[in-house]
Amino acid sequence: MNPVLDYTLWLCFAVLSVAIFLALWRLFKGPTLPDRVVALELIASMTVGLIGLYAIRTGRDAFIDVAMVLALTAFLAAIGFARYLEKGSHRDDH
Amino acid sequence: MDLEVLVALPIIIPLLLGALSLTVLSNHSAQRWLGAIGTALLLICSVWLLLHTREVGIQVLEVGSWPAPFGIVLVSDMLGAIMVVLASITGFATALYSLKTVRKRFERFGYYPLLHLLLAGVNGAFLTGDIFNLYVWFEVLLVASFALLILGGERAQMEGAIKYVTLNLLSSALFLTAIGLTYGLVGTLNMADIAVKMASLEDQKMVTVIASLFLIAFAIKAAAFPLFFWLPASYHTPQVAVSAIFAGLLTKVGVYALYRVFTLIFTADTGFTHEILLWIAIFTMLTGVLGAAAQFEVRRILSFHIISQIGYMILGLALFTPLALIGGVFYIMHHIIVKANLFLVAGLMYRLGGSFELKKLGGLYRNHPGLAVLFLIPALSLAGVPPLSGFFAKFILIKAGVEAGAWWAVGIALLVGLLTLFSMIKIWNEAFWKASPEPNPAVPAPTRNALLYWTIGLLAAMTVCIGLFAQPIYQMAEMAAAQLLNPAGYIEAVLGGTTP
Amino acid sequence: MNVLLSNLVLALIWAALTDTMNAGGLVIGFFIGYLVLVLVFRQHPDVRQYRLRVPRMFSFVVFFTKELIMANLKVAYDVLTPIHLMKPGVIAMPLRAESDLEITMLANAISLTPGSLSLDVSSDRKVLYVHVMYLHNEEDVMNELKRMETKILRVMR
Amino acid sequence: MKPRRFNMRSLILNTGSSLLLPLLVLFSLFLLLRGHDEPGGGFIGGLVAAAAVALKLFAEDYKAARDMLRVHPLQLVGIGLVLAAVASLPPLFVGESFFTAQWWSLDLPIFGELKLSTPLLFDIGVFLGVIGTVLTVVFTLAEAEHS
Amino acid sequence: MIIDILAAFFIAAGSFFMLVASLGVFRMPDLLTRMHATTKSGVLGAGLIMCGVMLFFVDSGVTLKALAVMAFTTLTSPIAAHAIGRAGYFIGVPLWDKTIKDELHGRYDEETHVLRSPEHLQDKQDKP
Amino acid sequence: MLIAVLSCFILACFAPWLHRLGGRHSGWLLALLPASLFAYFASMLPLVSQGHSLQFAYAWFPGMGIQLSFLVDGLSLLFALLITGIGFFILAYGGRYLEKHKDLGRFFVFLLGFMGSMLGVVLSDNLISLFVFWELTTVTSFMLIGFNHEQEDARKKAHQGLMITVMGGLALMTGFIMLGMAAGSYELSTILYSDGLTEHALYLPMLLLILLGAFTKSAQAPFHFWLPNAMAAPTPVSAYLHSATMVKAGVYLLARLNPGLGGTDTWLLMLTLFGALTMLTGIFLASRATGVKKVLAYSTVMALGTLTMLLGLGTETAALAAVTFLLAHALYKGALFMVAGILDHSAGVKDFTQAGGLRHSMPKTTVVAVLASLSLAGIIPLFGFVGKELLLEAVLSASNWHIGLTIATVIANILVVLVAAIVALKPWFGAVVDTPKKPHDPDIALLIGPAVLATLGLLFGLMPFIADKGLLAAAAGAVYGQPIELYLALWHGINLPLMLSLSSLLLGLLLFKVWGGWRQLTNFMHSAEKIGPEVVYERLMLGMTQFAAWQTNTLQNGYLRNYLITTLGTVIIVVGWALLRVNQLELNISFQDMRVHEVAIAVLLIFSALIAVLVRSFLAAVAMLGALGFGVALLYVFFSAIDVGITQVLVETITVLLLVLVLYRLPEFRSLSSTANRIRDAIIAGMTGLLMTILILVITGARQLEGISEYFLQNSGPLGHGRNVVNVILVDFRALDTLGEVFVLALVAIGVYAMIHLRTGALPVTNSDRRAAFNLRRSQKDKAKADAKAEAEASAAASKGEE
Amino acid sequence: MTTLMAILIGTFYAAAIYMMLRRSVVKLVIGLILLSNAANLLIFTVAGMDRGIPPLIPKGELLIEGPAADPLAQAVILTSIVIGFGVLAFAVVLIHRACEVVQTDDMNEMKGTD
Ligand code: NA
Ligand code: NA
Repeated sequence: MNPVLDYTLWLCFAVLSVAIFLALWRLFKGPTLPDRVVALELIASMTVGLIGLYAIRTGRDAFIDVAMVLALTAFLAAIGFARYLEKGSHRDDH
Repeated sequence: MDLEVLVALPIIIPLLLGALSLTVLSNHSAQRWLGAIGTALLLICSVWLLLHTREVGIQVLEVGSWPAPFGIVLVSDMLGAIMVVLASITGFATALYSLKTVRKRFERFGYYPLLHLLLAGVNGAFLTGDIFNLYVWFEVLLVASFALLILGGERAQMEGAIKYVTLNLLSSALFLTAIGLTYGLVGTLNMADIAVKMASLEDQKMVTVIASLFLIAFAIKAAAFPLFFWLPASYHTPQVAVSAIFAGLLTKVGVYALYRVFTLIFTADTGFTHEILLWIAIFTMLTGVLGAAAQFEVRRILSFHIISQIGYMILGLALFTPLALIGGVFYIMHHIIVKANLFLVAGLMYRLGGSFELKKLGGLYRNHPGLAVLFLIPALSLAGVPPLSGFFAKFILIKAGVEAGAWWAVGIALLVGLLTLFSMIKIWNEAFWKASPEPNPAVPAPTRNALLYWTIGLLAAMTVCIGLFAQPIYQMAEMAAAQLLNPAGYIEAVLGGTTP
Repeated sequence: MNVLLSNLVLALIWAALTDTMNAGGLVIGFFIGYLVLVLVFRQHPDVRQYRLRVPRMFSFVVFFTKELIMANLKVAYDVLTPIHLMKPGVIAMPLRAESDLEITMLANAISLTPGSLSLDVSSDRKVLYVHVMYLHNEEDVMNELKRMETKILRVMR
Repeated sequence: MKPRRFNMRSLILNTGSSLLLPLLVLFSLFLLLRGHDEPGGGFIGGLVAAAAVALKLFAEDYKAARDMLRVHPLQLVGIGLVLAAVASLPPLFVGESFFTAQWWSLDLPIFGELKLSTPLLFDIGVFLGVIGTVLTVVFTLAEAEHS
Repeated sequence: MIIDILAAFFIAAGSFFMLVASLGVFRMPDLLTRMHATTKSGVLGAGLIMCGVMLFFVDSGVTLKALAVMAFTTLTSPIAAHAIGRAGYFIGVPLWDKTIKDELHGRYDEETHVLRSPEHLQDKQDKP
Repeated sequence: MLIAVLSCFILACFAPWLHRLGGRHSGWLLALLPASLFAYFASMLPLVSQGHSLQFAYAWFPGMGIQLSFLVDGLSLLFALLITGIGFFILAYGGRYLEKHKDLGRFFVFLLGFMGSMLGVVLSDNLISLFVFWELTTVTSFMLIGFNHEQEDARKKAHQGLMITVMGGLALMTGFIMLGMAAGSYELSTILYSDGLTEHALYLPMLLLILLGAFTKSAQAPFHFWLPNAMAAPTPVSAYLHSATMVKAGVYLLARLNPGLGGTDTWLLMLTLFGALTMLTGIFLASRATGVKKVLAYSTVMALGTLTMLLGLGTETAALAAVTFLLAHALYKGALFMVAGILDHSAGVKDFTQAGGLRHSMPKTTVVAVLASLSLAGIIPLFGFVGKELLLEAVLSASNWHIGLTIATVIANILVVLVAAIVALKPWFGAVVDTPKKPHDPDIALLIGPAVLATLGLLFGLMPFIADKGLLAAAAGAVYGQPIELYLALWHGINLPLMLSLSSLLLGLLLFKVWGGWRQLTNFMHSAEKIGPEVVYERLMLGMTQFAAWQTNTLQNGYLRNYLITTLGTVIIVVGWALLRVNQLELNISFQDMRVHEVAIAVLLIFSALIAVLVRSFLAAVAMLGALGFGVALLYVFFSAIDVGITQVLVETITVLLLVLVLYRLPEFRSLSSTANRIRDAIIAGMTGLLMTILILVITGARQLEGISEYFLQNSGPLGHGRNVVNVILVDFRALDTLGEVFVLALVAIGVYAMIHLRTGALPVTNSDRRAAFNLRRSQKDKAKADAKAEAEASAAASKGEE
Repeated sequence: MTTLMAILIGTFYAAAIYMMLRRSVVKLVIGLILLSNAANLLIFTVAGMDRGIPPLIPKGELLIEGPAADPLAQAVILTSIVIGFGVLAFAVVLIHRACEVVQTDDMNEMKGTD
């Protein structure tokens, strides 16, 4: 593998790892449910990204399939939470 | 067609019946026909399988034609075949009993499919030769039991179900963990193959670690001390027919699994594992029977007795002598029929007496002598009164205990026998002998109980027959025990003598 | 829509005929199918509309990608710098888009482009409420949004 | 602060979901059929399909989702079960062991050789079973909201 | 070689935007501003990385899959954002105190679930 | 022979119908069976009295060495004749006595059942089949004691008798098992003549267990109390079971086993000690009692003690004395009990103090009663005299402790005379006392039994050789273990036994004169009863139920987390213990082979898990679970599990959907546990986690073998026709797993559907109502808590202020 | 990596059990989810973890060249995920119903049946 790509990959993994932690912090911190959901959606996106990176790192395109499913279905959680807010009206930050 | 397929029939039949019943959910008569005829068919096939196995020896079916350690095998040895027959008997009796007792709304909400699939799960567990497949069948029967348990949706059912579900899921998780560790250690899932590979390991004590995890996982399923809490918390809450099949079968699957793995796989370090089993057996017998002594509701008394009886079965395994295993298998055979029957009797007592509470019951002996007789037979059998089935079961175990010099176990087993009688007589005195507390029981006397009487009578007749004609039953138990003590035979049958 | 479907079928047939049932084959098939449709059924009113729609779609994708990147750079700047430059606010954007699909596409596009996030459509479907991050000059923002609307409507109609 | 109430009905969400719905269904079939060779299979496909119907439910309402499915999900479960169980039986008629895979090759004019097999039938059973189960749970819960 | 470096560039850019998105969600003052960061940067980041994937593999199947990923995120992300942002707004998640304008405020009727449009726009539009 | 025994059971099954058929005379009808059986057994007399024994064997359960084998020798024939003979009279008597009782049909069932069981006990050659019949006598006896089951007392007494005898029975079974092991057979005919039993290692335990069984059945002190209590049964039952037959089953067993197990010091000690003790206890209590059946019952206890003592002595004389005494006792006690029944039936008298001068109104009964009582007192020329003389002779010639035993026997004899005098004189002679019913002599059915038995007592006394030549010698021989040389005689001349006998007669009569005084004098017994064995039994039972309740409340306390803690504690202890035993515990720890993204995700997961635990909002926890699910999926992907990763993603998403569907109807997170509980739980959880970590580290380090997975990689393409090996495994190699899995899902669907739709009981109608109910409940509780807190604070402040 | 995974799984088990020991049934559900994940990851870890070699046969071939990750473990985990999911779905509905019927989520008030 091209060393530039190799180092970039390493860097990207590191960057995304940091990014996920930031999102996780928001997920933990809230303060409201929509904030958490936004963070969750972002984590899903970053998971897609990580899988892309991993596919490149291993040279196996089959991993993209996971990203595909994730990209198409992960938003459902957000819809679900939105519906929760509709029915339940817990905003979660009391 | 090759007779090999017989091994699969006890699973396929209830699976298909379950699937078919589910597709005709709103057709009550179809449901009932499928229930009664289907379980009868299952019973016939199971008996056929048992006879065939007795005749020919261990039967192995390679599912999907994939050779043994790789694909899943179904294995019918004597123990497995006996258990399948017992499950089918219980299933048949329950189905008959259900015809008249299960309300239409329950039928519409899947009572019969659940019953069939429960039987499929139970039979699958008894027949599979693969440890992960065993897990799968455990889950099938577990979820079926969850669903049956809450059918009706009453508060007590919900409360009981939460405990039942949680503790059983913990057990499943431990089981899965143990499977994972086993796979990690030997890289295979076929039980015969696991046995071979485990035996070839240098450090058998490592194997024991995994064994102890299996032990706990199965002991929870079997409701052994100190892991039985889920059972008394829930068993008295569902429909009586459901309680009956639970009482007869579910814990016995745990016992079966203990028998299977602790005779086939984990036999190298019996000083540790079977010693633990022995103490589990002792305390299970004792705490169960004391629990029953403290209860005043018929189903609760019976539920606690399940636990104490499990102790006897585990005792057979723990002593690990040929006679003890014979006794254990004999005990299982006797117990499943008797225990299921007692719950069915309790149901009829409820119909006729209007309550499960001993305080509110009474006068049954005077008014329903037939029921009295049908109660006494399984009750006295449970307590080990000769010449009923329970006597010989206990007798063999006690003899095995005496031979093995397990004095504590023998002493406790005897004491527990006495206390079992104590509880049964408590029911008898209160529900049957005592005059009815109310001059006119509030419940309108339900008519058309004939089928229920017949069902109970059928099981009672079996109890009597096992006692009066103990020899053929003993011979089967003896064969089963001989096979259990000779894991090489099982391995040979499964792997065909060649290890990969 | 029917035309798009025909085009897709043509692409499939092409891929099958040439035994290139993969992405490349399909793209080529689609392109060839487009040409065939446009050339052969020139007179058909639907096709006439369709003829324009494909190039517009491409141009929209390019425009949109550009907008997306610009949006991100802007946000990135604000995120990375210690002081927030934002002046957020919710504005009501009058809608020209009429059909469900148009409104939805517009709203989605707005959500993905610079500093705007669509919140909801009024029940009379006349107004799209948009959360805007840099509401320094409402007029500019509104124009920007309307430009987007125009582009989308050109593709859709 | 007293929580406010609002309604899920949104034009954007409705339209968006009806755009995504065929996509999800198509994708689920794709996952089902390729499962034997590429990542996917009955279970994964079934979950995606169920997610599609769930999306309909969430974006519109219970009735819309129920109408879209037409059959009761429990019936779907039943059919799935029967298919999965029946897929194990054909080998018995040709004297092979229970569950032995049977493969039939069909020559079709356009699609070329079509490989039909009991594993595929089985996977379809799984697919239907999964859809049925997830939807039974989801619908039941949604229905309970109204009662 | 060149393609690999190009791919490296794309994934680096993608990762950068991802980081931006998460920094946004981490730092931004209120729900809606945070959503600006995630919706756009999430889609872009994933898209860029997928471009990198396309370039790296140079294979039609992979390209199709990567395009699918991009299309899926582009479709789903704004819908999710809409659902959650709308819900958040309506249940009264507080806006940043420096928010300068809120034309939506007070136009939603909790009982009838009708969202009115601003009166001046109503008039303007009603003119035939 | 088998038919002889089983015929009773078969007839028992049909008794209710026959009863309806026979009407008033059904007792006579049914009595035909014991009559013909008596004849059948009597036909064996000639052979058996010549010292032969007959054996019959039927296969039953050869696997465990159990067969239905029967042995007819002197001893068993004696018993068989008693059982069928007295049984004949009892059936006739009972049919009349309970004529008006609505459960008479059931009475016949149990009585016939009992008869069969008892025949089985005395005839069985196989120890286990003997035990089977033994237990059947217990059960039938239970049913008969509780015959008047609507009275609580009857139920209680029946329960008591059952518990005591079954306890003994279980001990007996164990003893039999040991005996069988020691002798290598369960056949008495083999065991009794096998050598070395008494030297066997198991001799002592087996002996003690068998004695426990025999003693409880035969009501030896300290288990004697159940027998008088068993008098709750109808009088015919008492006459039959509790005097003539069943209680003698224990004695029979001792007699039977004497040749095999007897003769040792332990045997001698145990039997004579307990026998003498029982003898004295029984007669002492009898002399104080006033209830007709009580007096007779206690004197039965005395007789059983005497018999046991004699069997303990083990001499030739003792053996002969035992069988003689046994026969005599059966005759007079059977008669007396039936007389007691007549007293009750015809005069309503249940207590000796209620009656007097009945000889005028009931002359025939009086004759019978006096005759039987004289035999009881051992007065010449009745058969009781013969037995008593032999008894004294045997005691005097005992090898050990003969002085003590003699004194005990003489004391017992004095009191027996007293008791006999009470029975023979008190109700019949003296001033006429008004009785509850108008007294009259009963009809033939009631009178014939006692009359015949009492007459036999006289006949055998006058001509002891009838009994002797016929049977008693053979029976004594069976007890002694070899043919016996002695013979019975009414008159042995004037010797020490006669002197003792005479003096005890005089003293007894003297005592009768001052009976009231005697009862006053022995009043201390009354308080002694409070610490007697019956009280001990009651306490034990109460203690058991209390302990049971305590244990159950402690273990099965309803708290799920306690159940979980117990379960997990077991896991930690057992698995931890197993781990500690591993010879070389090597943990596969290495931080070498890690990638940055893997570490990041793993750490992220650890954080997510911890946060999900700590977070205060349910929704936050659910969202956290979503993130955790993505992280886990990533781990699967990072380590090559694509299908698993996809599945994980989907499952996680749908799980979140399900959770949010039910969430809004669930209450928010609350902190319910105390800090101490949290710490405890954290320790349990932490230890379990640590255990799992260690297990993984140990196992991953220990794998040495090739697994089977290579097979799937090799064959998936060629044989499975699929390139996704995981899928091929799922739908082909291990399709059965997947099938089960689909069924699990289907079951979940049914269960969920039923759970929600099949509702019973009234529930709040709307969601808002339900929520309101939740909130109300919660706020009330919170308020109560707050109030309590405020109150506590206020009181604390107040107490501070006071200082 | 095994070591880290072991720690991770241990944490999962611990977190799951801690949650299951709480009095709120709602937390019980979260515990069950964690427990299921923990068990699956455990199988995954002890079966041996290989990077980047999914058990997929390349197109047009019959065999995988070179090593591949353990497909059996993956299949087993997949099955167990599905079963775990099903059981969990049931548990979720059960707990919802229980809360509804008992009118509280406090396990301490659900002990009427013992
Ligand atoms: Na699957
Ligand atoms: Na699981």
